[in-house]
Amino acid sequence: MIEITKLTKQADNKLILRGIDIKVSKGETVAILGPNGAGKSTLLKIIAGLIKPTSGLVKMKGLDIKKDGFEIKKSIGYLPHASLLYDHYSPLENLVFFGKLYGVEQVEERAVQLVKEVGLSFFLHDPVKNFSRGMVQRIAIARAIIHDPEILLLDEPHTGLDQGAMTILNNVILTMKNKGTTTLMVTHDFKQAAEICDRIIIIKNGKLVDDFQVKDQSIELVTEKYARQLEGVS
Amino acid sequence: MIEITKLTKQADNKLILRGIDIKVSKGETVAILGPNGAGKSTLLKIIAGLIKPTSGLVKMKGLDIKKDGFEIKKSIGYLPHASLLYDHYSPLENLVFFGKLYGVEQVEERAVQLVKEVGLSFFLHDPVKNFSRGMVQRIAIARAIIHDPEILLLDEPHTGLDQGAMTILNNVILTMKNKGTTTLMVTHDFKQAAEICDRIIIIKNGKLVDDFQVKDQSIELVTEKYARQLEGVS
Amino acid sequence: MNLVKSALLLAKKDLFSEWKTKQVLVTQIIFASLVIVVFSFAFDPSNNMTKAVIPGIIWVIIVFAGILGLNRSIVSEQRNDTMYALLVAPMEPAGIYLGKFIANFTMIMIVETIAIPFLFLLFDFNMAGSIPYFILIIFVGSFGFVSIGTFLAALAGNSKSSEMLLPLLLFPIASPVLIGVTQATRIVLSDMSKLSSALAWTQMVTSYDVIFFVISLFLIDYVLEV
Amino acid sequence: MNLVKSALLLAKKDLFSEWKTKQVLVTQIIFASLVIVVFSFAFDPSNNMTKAVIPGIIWVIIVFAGILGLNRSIVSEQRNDTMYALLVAPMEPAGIYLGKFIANFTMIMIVETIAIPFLFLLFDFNMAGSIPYFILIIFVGSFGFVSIGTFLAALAGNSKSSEMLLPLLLFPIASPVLIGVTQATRIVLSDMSKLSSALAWTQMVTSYDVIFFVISLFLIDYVLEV
Amino acid sequence: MSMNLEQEKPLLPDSPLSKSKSAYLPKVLLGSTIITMLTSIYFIFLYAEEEKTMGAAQKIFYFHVSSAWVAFFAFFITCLFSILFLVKRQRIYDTYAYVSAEIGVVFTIIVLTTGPIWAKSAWNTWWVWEPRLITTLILFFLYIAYIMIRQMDGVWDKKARLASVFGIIGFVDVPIVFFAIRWWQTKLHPVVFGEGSDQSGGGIAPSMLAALLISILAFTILYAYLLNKGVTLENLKIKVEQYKEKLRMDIEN
Ligand code: HEM
Ligand SMILES: Nc1ncnc2c1ncn2[C@@H]1O[C@H](COP(=O)(O)OP(=O)(O)OP(=O)(O)O)[C@@H](O)[C@H]1O
Ligand SMILES: Nc1ncnc2c1ncn2[C@@H]1O[C@H](COP(=O)(O)OP(=O)(O)OP(=O)(O)O)[C@@H](O)[C@H]1O
Ligand SMILES: [Mg+2]
Ligand SMILES: [Mg+2]
Repeated sequence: MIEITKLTKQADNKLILRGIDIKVSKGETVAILGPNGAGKSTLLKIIAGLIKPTSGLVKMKGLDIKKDGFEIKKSIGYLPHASLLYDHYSPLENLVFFGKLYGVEQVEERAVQLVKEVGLSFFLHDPVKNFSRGMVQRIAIARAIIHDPEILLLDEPHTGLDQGAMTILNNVILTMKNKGTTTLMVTHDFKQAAEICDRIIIIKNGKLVDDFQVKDQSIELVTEKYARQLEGVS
Repeated sequence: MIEITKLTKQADNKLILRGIDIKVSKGETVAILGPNGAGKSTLLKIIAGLIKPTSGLVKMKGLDIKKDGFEIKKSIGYLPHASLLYDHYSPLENLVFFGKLYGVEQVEERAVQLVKEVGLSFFLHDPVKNFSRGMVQRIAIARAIIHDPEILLLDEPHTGLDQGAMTILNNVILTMKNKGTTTLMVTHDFKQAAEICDRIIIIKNGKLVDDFQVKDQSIELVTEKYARQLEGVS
Repeated sequence: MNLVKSALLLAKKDLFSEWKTKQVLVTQIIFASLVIVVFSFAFDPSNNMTKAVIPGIIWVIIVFAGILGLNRSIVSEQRNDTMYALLVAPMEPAGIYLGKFIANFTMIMIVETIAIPFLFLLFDFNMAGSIPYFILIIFVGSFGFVSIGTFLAALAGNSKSSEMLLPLLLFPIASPVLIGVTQATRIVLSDMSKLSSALAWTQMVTSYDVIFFVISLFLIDYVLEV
Repeated sequence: MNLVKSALLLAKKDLFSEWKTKQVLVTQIIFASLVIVVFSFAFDPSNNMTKAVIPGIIWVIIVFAGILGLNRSIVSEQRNDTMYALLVAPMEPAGIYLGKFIANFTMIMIVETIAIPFLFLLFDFNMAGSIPYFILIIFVGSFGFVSIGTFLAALAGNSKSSEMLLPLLLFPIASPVLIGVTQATRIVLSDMSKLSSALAWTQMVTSYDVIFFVISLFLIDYVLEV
Repeated sequence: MSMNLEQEKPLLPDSPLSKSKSAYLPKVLLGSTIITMLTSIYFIFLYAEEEKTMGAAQKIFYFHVSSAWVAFFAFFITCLFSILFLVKRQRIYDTYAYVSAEIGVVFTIIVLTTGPIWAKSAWNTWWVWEPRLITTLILFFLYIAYIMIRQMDGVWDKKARLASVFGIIGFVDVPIVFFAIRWWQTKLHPVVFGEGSDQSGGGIAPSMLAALLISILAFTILYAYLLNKGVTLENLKIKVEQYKEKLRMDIEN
C-alpha cells in the first residue's frame, strides 16, 4: 500500500531524514516510535504530500506521489500536531466543509454522526475556538476520517485526550482497520502502540533502526526493543 | 501554601468552574485529573493569575492573589498548553530573557545548565521555531522552572515528550519537591500521576469530585477511583 | 469541472464566514472612510487643486482597504494550519487561488459601491463624465488588483509578518494597473472628449489583468508548496 | 525602579530581535519610500503648488509606516502566547506598555531620520524654515502618535484581526495630534513669520501627548487583563 | 435537577437595577417626551421668529443643535458608566454605556444629515472641510470604533472591559468638537454662544433662544426614554441567554 524507498529530507544543511525504506501493506496498523526530533513528523508530512522529499521515492496504491498526487490525496486522512480546524466555525460547519472538499456524500449526516461518535454532540453548534485542548483534538480526529480514508496518518493522536476519548479513538482505528484501512501512527505512548498496532517501527536520528511485529499486545516487548535501540540517548 | 475557596468562573453564561475548594500544603505534589473540558486548564490559569475568577478567593503563601498579585507572581512557575517561547530566539536567549525578568542571578549559567538538563545542549543556539514538538516542550519546561519557583503549575507537561524526556521531567519535579516546591500538575496520564504525585484531585464538570492520597505509586487505585467518578461519562 | 467546484466551495466558505461576522467588510469600509478623512486634513480639500487628485484618492483607498482584506484572506488560513488542510485535500492549488480570488473580488466590489459615493459626497464632486465607463474601469482595475493581490498575499503568507511584506510586493507589481486605471478614471470623470485615450488605458490594463491572472493560475503551485 | 527596569529589559529584547533580523525596520522604510514614490506620481513634484502638500505627506508616511510597526509589536507576542508569559511574570502591565513604547518610539525615530530626508530630496525641497523647530515638532508628534498607538495596539491585540482593528481605533483618537502637527509642520517649513501659531499648536499637541501617556499608563492594566 | 437550580441561583444574579426600577418610569418618560416634543414643535414653527437671511431653512437649526447636544450628552454618559464599570465590574453599567453610545451614534448621524442639508441651502455645498465638521465626523467614527470593539469575539467581560477603556479615552473628542469653532478661525460654521476666535458670539433672538431651549429639553427627555428602553431590552436579551444556558446545563446533567 505504502512503499517508501531511500527517502531523504534536508532542511538547509541539516539532514532530517537519512534514507528511509518502509513497506506497509494494506490493512496494517503501524506505530512509529522514536525520540524527540527523530524526524517522525517530517516523515508523515512527506507521506501526506505536504512537503516534498529531497530525494527518494514515495509510492502509494502503486502510484507515485510526485505524479499522481491528486489521486492519492483523496485516500489519505492526515492528523498533524495542529488541529486544521477553523476556529470560528462550529464542529458541524468544519466537518461539512471538509467533507464537501473530499466529495463525501450525505455530508451532514456523516458529520453529525462523527461528532456524536467522538462524544461532543452537545457542542455541535459551538465555535471551536472555545473548546478545551482535548475537545479540539476529538474534532480534529473526526476531521481526519470524514472521508473514510484508505490511508490514515496520525501524529500523536492521543495528545490531550482523556481516558474515555482514548478508548473511542482506539475503537475508531480498529474499526477502520477491519474495513481495510492502513494506518501509520506516530506516538510516544507505548501502551497505546502495543494495544492497537500490529507492527512497530522505530526511527532514530532520521534513520529506521527497528521494525518488528507486536504479538499479544505485549508492551514489554516494545519497551525492551525501544530501550535497546535508544541506549545512551537521553 | 495554596488555598482556594468557593472559586467559580463563568464565560458568558457558561459556568466553567462551579465552586471549587482546595487546600494544598507546602511541598505537596498534586495531580489534577478529569475528562476533557472539565475546567482543569481554566483552574490553573486562575491560580497563575492569568485570568480573574468570577467569584471566590485564591490565596497563596497567605497572600490574596487579588491584592498581592505581584508578590505571588514571583514564586509561580507556569507551563500552559502553549510553549510561551519566542520562536526566533534560541533556547539560551529565551531562558536568559525570562530569567532576567524574574530577577534570576547568574542567568546565563543557569540557562545553559537547564538546557543541558533537558538534553538539548546541542541545540543551544538554534532558533526554537525549527524544533520538533517534543523539543519545544522540553525548553518550555526549562522556562517554567528557570527562577526556581516555589509553586509549579504544569498543564499536561508530558505532551509530546519521549520516554527519556519523561524521565527527565519526573526527576526534575521530584528534585524540586525535595527542595520544598509545591506542584499542581494537570495530566491525562495515570501512570505519571501515580508515579510522582502524592495526592490526586479529580475534577468533573467544573466541580471537585474526588481528592485522595496515592500510596505506593499504585496506578490501580487511581484508575479505579477515576472510573468510579466518571461512570457513564464518555 | 473539479477545479471550479472546489474553488466555489472555498469562496462560499469564506464569504459565509464573512456573512456571519461582517467583520472584514465593515472594517474595510470604515478604514476607507478614515483614509478619506486623514487625506482631507493632510491635503486641504477646499483647495481646488485637490479635486484633480480625486481619481488618485479613489485608487488609494481601494488599494489600502483592499490590502487589509487580501492579507486577511490568507492569514485566516494560518491559524491552526488550516492551509495545510486545504493542501492535503484533493484540491489543486489553482483551486485555492481561484476560491480566494472570488471571495476577495466580491468583497472589494461591495466596499467600492459604498466608499466611492461617500467620497464623492465628502469632496463635493460633480460627475462630469460617464458613469457606465467609470464602473467598467473600476471593475477592470479591481479585477487586476485583486488577482495580483491574492497571488502575492499567498506568497507573503509564507512570511511570519505577512501583513508587512504584502504592501512591499504588491505596490510595485500592481503599479501598471494602478497607473493605468488612475489615468482612465481621471479622463472619464472629467473630460469625456479624451475618451479614446481612456479606452486605450483600459485595454492596456485589461490585457495586463488577463496575463497576470493566467500566470498566477500557473505559478500558484510553486507558491503554495510547503 | 522595578517598573522602568523591566520595561527596559522588554524594550531591549524587542530591539535586539529587530537588530538581528532588521525585518520590521526595513519593511517600514521601504514602505515609506514606496508611499513617497506613489505620491510623487500623484502630485507632480515639479509643480510648485505641490510643495504645499509636503507636511501632509510627511505625516501620512509616519502614520502608515508606524501602524505596521505598532501592530507587529503586539502581534509578535501572540505567537506561542508569549504575552501570557509576560503577564504571569512579576512585571506590571505598565511596564509592558512602557517597554513596547520605548521600542516602538526608537524604531519610528529611525524610520523618520531616513524617510524624511529622502522625501525632501525627491521633492527637491528647500527648507525655508527652522530645522530645530521642525525636529521638535516631529519629536512631539511621533511621541503622541506612538504612545497612543502602542496603547491601542494592545487593545486591538485582543481581537483576532488586530491589524484591521488598529487603524479604526487609532486614526480617530490620534487625529488631534495629527491635525496639530501637520499645521505646525506646515508653518515651520515655509512661513516662519507665524511661528507663534506653530508653537501654540505644538503646545496643544504636547499637552495631549502628556495626558494620553498618563492615561495609558493607568488604563493599560485593564487592557492587558486576560 | 431542581436542586441544581437552587445551587446555581446565586451565581447568576438577577440584574439589580431591572427589578428595583419602578415600572412606571418608562411611561412617564414616554409621556413627557411626547408633550415636550409637541411644545417644541409649536415653539419652533409658530413662536420663534424667522431668521432674516436664511428663512425657513433655519428651522433646522433647532434639531441640529439639540441632537448635537444629545449626542454629546450620550457620550458623556458612556464615559461615566465606563469608568463606573471598570471600578465596580457590574454588567449593568456596561449595558448603560453601550446603549448610550448607540443612541449617541444615532444622534450624531442626525447631526451629520441635518448639517449637510442645511449647508446645501446656506453654503451651497453638502460638505466643506472645516474644523467642526471634521471633528464631528471623527466623533462619529470614534463611536463606530467603540461599537466595533463590542462586536469582537470573546466573552462579554473582555469586550466590556476593552470597550470601557475606549469609551473613556474616546470622550476627549467631545470637548474638542465643542471648542473647535472657538479655537480655530472658522470661516463658515457660526458661533452662537460664547466667544469665537475671530468673531464674537453671534447672539440670538430671545424667541429663538426659548425655542432652542425647549427643543433641547425635548431631545434630552427623548434620550432618557430611549436609554431606558434600550437598557431594558438589553437586560432582557441577557436574561434570555442566561435561561438558555441554564436549560442547557440541566439537560447536560
Ligand atoms: C455640514 C455639517 C455640519 C455639522 C457636522 C455640524 C455640526 C455641529 C455640531 C456638532 C454642533 C454642536 C456644537 C455645540 O453644541 O456647540 C453644531 C452647532 C451649530 N451649528 Fe452646525 N454643523 C453642520 C452644518 C451647519 C450649518 C450649515 C450651519 C448654518 C449655517 C450650522 C450652524 C450651527 C449653529 C448656529 C450651531 C450652534 C453654534 C454654537 O454652538 O455656538 N451648522 N453644529
Ligand atoms: N524547517 C526546519 N529547519 C531546520 N530544521 C528543522 C526544520 N523542521 C524540522 N527540523 C528539525 O528536524 C528534526 C525532526 O523534526 P520532527 O518534527 O520531524 O521531529 P519528531 O520526530 O516529530 O519529534 P517529536 O517527537 O518531538 O514530535 C528536528 O531536529 C528539527 O529541529
Ligand atoms: N472563552 C471561553 N468561552 C466559552 N467557553 C469556554 C471558554 N474557555 C473555555 N471554555 C469552556 O470551558 C470548559 C473547560 O475548558 P478547559 O480548557 O479548562 O478544559 P480542560 O479541563 O483543560 O480540558 P482538556 O483536558 O481537554 O485540556 C470547556 O468546555 C470549554 O469549552
Ligand atoms: Mg513530531
Ligand atoms: Mg486543558
